[in-house]
Amino acid sequence: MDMNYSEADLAFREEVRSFLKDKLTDRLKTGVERTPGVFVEPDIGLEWHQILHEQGWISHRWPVEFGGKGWTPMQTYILEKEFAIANAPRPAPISLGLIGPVLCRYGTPEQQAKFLPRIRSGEDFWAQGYSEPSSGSDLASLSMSAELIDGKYILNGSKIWTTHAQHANWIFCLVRTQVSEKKQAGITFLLVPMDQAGIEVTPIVSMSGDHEVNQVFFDNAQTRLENRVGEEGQGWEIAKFLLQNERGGSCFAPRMLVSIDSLEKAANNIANSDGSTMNNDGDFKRRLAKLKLRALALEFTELRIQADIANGRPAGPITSLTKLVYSNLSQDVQTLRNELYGYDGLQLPYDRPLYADDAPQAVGGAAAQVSLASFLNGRASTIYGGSNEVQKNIIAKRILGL
Amino acid sequence: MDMNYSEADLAFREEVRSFLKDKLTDRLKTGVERTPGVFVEPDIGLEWHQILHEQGWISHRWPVEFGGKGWTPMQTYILEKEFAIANAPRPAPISLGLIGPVLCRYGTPEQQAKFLPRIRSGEDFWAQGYSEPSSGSDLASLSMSAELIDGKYILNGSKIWTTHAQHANWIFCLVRTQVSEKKQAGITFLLVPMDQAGIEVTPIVSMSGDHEVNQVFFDNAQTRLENRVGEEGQGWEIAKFLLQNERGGSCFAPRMLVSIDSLEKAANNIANSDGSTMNNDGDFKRRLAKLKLRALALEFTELRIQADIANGRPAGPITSLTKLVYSNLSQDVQTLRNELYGYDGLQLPYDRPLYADDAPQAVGGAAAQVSLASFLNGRASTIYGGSNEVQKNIIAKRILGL
Amino acid sequence: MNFDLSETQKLFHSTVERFTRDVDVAAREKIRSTEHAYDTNRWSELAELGLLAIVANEDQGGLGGSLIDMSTIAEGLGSNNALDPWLENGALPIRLLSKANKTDILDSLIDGTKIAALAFAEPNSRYNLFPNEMLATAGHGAETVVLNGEKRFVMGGALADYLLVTASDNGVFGIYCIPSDSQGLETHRYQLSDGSLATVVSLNQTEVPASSKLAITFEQFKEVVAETCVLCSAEMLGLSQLLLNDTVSYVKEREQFGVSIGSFQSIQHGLVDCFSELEQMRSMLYRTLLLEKDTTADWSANVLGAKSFIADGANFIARNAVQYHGAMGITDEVTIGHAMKRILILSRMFGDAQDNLNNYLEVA
Amino acid sequence: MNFDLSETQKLFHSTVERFTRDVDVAAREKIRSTEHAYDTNRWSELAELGLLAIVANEDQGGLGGSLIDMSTIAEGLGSNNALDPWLENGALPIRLLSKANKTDILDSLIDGTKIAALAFAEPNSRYNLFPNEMLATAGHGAETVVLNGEKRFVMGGALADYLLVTASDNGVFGIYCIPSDSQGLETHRYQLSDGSLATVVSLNQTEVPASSKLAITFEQFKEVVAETCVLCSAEMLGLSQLLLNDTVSYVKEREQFGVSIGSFQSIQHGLVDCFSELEQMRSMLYRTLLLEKDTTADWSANVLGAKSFIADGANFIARNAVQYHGAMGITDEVTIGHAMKRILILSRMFGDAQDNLNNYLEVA
Repeated sequence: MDMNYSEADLAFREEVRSFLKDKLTDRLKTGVERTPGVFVEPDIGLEWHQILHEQGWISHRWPVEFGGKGWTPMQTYILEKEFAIANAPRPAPISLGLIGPVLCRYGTPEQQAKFLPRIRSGEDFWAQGYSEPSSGSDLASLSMSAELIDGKYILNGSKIWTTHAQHANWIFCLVRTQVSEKKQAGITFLLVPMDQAGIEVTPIVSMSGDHEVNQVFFDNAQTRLENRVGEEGQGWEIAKFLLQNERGGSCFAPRMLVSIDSLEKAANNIANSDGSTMNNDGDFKRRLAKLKLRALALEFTELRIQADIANGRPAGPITSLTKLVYSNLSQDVQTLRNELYGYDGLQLPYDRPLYADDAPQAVGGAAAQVSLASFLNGRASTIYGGSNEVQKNIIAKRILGL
Repeated sequence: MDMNYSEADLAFREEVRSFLKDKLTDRLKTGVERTPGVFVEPDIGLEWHQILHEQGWISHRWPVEFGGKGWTPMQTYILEKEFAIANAPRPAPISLGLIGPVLCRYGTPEQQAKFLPRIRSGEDFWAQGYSEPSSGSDLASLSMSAELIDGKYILNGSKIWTTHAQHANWIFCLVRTQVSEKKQAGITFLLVPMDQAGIEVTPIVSMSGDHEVNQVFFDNAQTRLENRVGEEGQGWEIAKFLLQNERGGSCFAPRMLVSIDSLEKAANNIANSDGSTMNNDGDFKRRLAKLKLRALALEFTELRIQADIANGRPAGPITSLTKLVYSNLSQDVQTLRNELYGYDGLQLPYDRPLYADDAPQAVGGAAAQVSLASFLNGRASTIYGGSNEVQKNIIAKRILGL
Repeated sequence: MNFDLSETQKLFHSTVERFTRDVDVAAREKIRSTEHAYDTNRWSELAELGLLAIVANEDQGGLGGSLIDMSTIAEGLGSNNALDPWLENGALPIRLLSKANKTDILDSLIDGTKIAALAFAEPNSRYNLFPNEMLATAGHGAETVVLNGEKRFVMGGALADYLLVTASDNGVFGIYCIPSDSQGLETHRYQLSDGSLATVVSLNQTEVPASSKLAITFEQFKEVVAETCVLCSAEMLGLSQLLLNDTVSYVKEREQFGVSIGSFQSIQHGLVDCFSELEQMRSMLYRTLLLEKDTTADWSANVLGAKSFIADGANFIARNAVQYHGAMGITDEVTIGHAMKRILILSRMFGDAQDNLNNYLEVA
Repeated sequence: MNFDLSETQKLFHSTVERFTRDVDVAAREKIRSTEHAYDTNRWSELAELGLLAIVANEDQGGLGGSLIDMSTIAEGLGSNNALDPWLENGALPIRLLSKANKTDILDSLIDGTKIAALAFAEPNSRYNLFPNEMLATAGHGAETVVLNGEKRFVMGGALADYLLVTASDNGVFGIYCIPSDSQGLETHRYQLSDGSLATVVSLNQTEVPASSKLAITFEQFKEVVAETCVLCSAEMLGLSQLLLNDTVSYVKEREQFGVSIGSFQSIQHGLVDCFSELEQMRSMLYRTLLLEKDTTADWSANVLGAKSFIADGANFIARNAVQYHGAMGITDEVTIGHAMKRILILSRMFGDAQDNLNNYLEVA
């Protein structure tokens, strides 16, 4: 059992740190800090995307032949941890974390040659089309149809909870090409250009006032046959790959720990009812310490998974555990943070972005101003990407054998 | 909405208080305080039983024609509350709370005339025979058989978790007289004398060291036809009546509140690590206050149910709620109490009774000595009388309509 | 022993029910997007229905309702997730002025022609009720007082004609009832989680008549605060009932994997936990309403303990209601989120669950 | 980065496994009912297997094992719910004597011919480690010391040949290694929750040689206590794994309503919560084992934080294991209760979860 950094690891960490010191501007950091949503706005996200692209790091987790860096799990974790500590924006996960790896694995050489460079450069911005109004956790019950006519698929139906679809120029869709006994069969994976008459994007505002997700309606929308990934009916297999990728090899803990530390610092400057400051409040301190212990344990759970991967033992359903632990923990951190801000934590401006010059003035500081919206958005973390209930079903079945 | 005591209520409370002042001896109180089990030992319980019998209160909840008092729900609650405050022993619930009401409702006049007076006088001590090794929550799957031959039922099989069967001279049993499609059918309710060759009682020691429950084996044991309650096949209906009675019209909160207050008092004399006493420990105080709020709420839930009954609205499945709330709360109180005693809370003598002259010397006082055994026995409260899981199923189905 | 509502209380409940039931999420959004985030015609209607008069004493032109009566109204508003600030801009200021017997202004509040807001929260005092930063000093004449300082979280501040400002005059507590257009008064509006507009109020050499100081002690103020906390508890109870009802209905209808999600045992048991909390909250509210006022301080501490308990339960139910609604629960399109956001305000008004519990420790 | 056990550690693990696996509940009860509630032949065997030598340094006749090595042993003992007091009467006293380089007595402890117990807990100090009530004063000669005072919770006190007694000499900390048959020493035996026999020890003018005072500072003592807390954590992890394994097996086998109770979603999800705790506990233990010892005080505080976290998890798992075993879980006939009762001791040894958390606050 050891966890020593090698000389190479330490050198790599220096490289990451000096890169961040050079390139991560105050504007970008402020953009992150004052964004209550799950994802940063494209103006911040894409600027950082470009910088990472220039550095050659944007697609570091991809296979080397498609632009990946081939780093060890430890190096990947070091990068994620340093990025977390520096509060760097997270590049759009739909493009880099979902469709990119799918195309590397299942795409034709033509699809790979066409799309992967445009993802890396930021020229294409992708939305995800899997959930439908009546298929949430039960993804396989999806009903959006695609019919192949004259070398084109004609799409009808709708997708919901599509992140940043209002900014996207491409969307990947799980569609039904065949109605069959087994609902997982007959699902196909298509890439669809957004800029066409048959597609309409309707915003869904969250209770935080954020517009991050949408419903996307397809009314005889089209896409060419060449934009099909895999074969007809192979969609479910690809979807499973994609969703495991969404959960796999996580690196949640470093951001959690940074967030907890920031909470501790904030408490130094927040008055308590007795005239002291909140960092002297025994109950607050104990709650914070318990959250920190949970985050420290999660960090080692993630490192154990990375070590397993490095030793050739695939992660498997244990990634459901990190998702579960992380999502509960993050909600508890957001709760404590919001409670810390007291009355100021009850403000909820609906204007966006909050880092704009004409944004509403914060009451009690910028961190207080985003706190409630972050808390509200954070309620989604136990729902999206497989709800807590679904994760528990997976663990019960696949790990405990129940 | 009002909760004022009437003049009659206040007079009744005085009567109860003066009775307790006169009759509840130190020996009885010590017996209660130093008993970690769920039930008091018969030497304590029966002594108190006699006193209540002489007072005419022993069967106060029964119908008036069988020796009940016909008190209002408020009076009943007053009595239970005063008894709780005084730390009086609880008379054996199997005899008075289970078989007594069953006989009042379903017994023949002969059975009533024979058994009810002997329950009231304490001459008969009853054990309950419903659970079997393979039928816990799923009571209807019971398999102990009874065959009617020449005016006698011949019994074969076993019953488990029979409280104080080692002290009982009668046991009531749910038995299978017919194997039928619907497992609830074919169950019959029999009264069986314990003093016969075909019955063997085997103790089951709990992890606290207490011998409260047993397994009872029936090997061609007998009982006369006249000891059948109701008809053949009516057993399930009677069992449901009996189990509802076990849960109905509860009065858990007063004892809970007394227990919480005693915890608060004990904390005054227990040192904290910093040289102060535990009643100055902020965290302890907050935990205690939260428990107290839960108990105060439970008291009003119980009073609301009593008021509904008084207004002619039967309690129904809401009694599952008080059982659920009480059992969780009582475990949390026992946990806090045991933690309060620190190292002294880790002693676990197996000798009984602890109020005997030759019982082991307590380390850190009598309350510390019983604390862990009480905690361990208390783990059963979320299991017996319908586990938490079963109570939740009942509420989900019958109240929420799920 | 009887926990049923009286006929009058049932009447108030159904009045509130009729008044609030038609404001669905869309109507709510429309009202919230107006200049003051509220339709003052609703306020007039609320006054006409007697829901404001009930708060004041009969000799002050009110209806002299009991705390149980008012609690019935608050619960009714909660159970329809009403957006009307009856609690913070009706009951609370009227109760204060009634206690101080400030009849000149009280009249206009009872008939709904004027609206008042309480400015009590200060930037560096967290939940401490005693004013430390808003200072009152002698004015130019003997008959005036000068106020200086800042208040935050003035609920309904954007609507208010009058502000009731707590201030310290050399350590002596006072509440000053001043017009919201007083000279030297500046406000910054901001949106609260329920969509209402609160204000930050800065007073800079604001000179007001000495008579604007209410005849009310700090102890009396704390008593009104405690009464308001009972109403917060009642409204949270109503909101929690709404959340549970909506969620139970939703899980019965919502199908996944070919069955209603309400058939899953984990969801059933989770909702039973919510139901259990709800019934315990209701019992706690009833207990509080029937609590004898031995001493005001003890009574207040008990009330705050009850609010702490009810706030924890309400937040628990709200978070589960969101969870069981799945992604829909996160949107602004269903009632769930709005109810949760109102609970956040109520549970933190005059102290959060933790702070209220600390107050309760004095009598626990 | 590698979290796998070394070959040596695997060897220790399987040694422990072989040593403990045959002691089932019946065998356990038999041993616990003997005079000392323990079979000292097992202790000799334990010594022969090198499980005691591993604790001491090589230059002291030990094997100089690392904390990871010892943790492997503790976890192995836990995962078989061993009744052997290796932790409290092996690792802890040997570690103390090793740190003090008390080789004369150390030899007899390493080879298992003598057993020692630590007497640290005092009636009025709760979890405070500094002795306040056991006082050391000068004896008749310059070469002796007189001890007066009472200790409780002397784990394995009934077995011990030597007692290591913490005492205060005018506020100066000391540990005195004295024979358990010293003059003026009285003991009262009592049963702990794991069935072992602890003692209350009273010293009344007990005169011992000044040389019986160990060469160890309070800081060094606290360091050994922290190391022991790591071992408590490891044993709790093993016990929790055992509890989860047994419970998962049980719910698969136990049938009710015609199906295995493991098919009920509420039980599945409850066991997933247990599994989740267990994996987080394991991660926390690994983190602790790999933690750099920047300063001893910070390291100790981190260790106590980890123990607090692991203790909470272990108690959580134990209580659920009992619940899912139903009435069987309450009896003394299955492993579940025994494991729970051992966890109660371990989780409270040198402070309960709350007390350990308070220690952690200094570095959190």
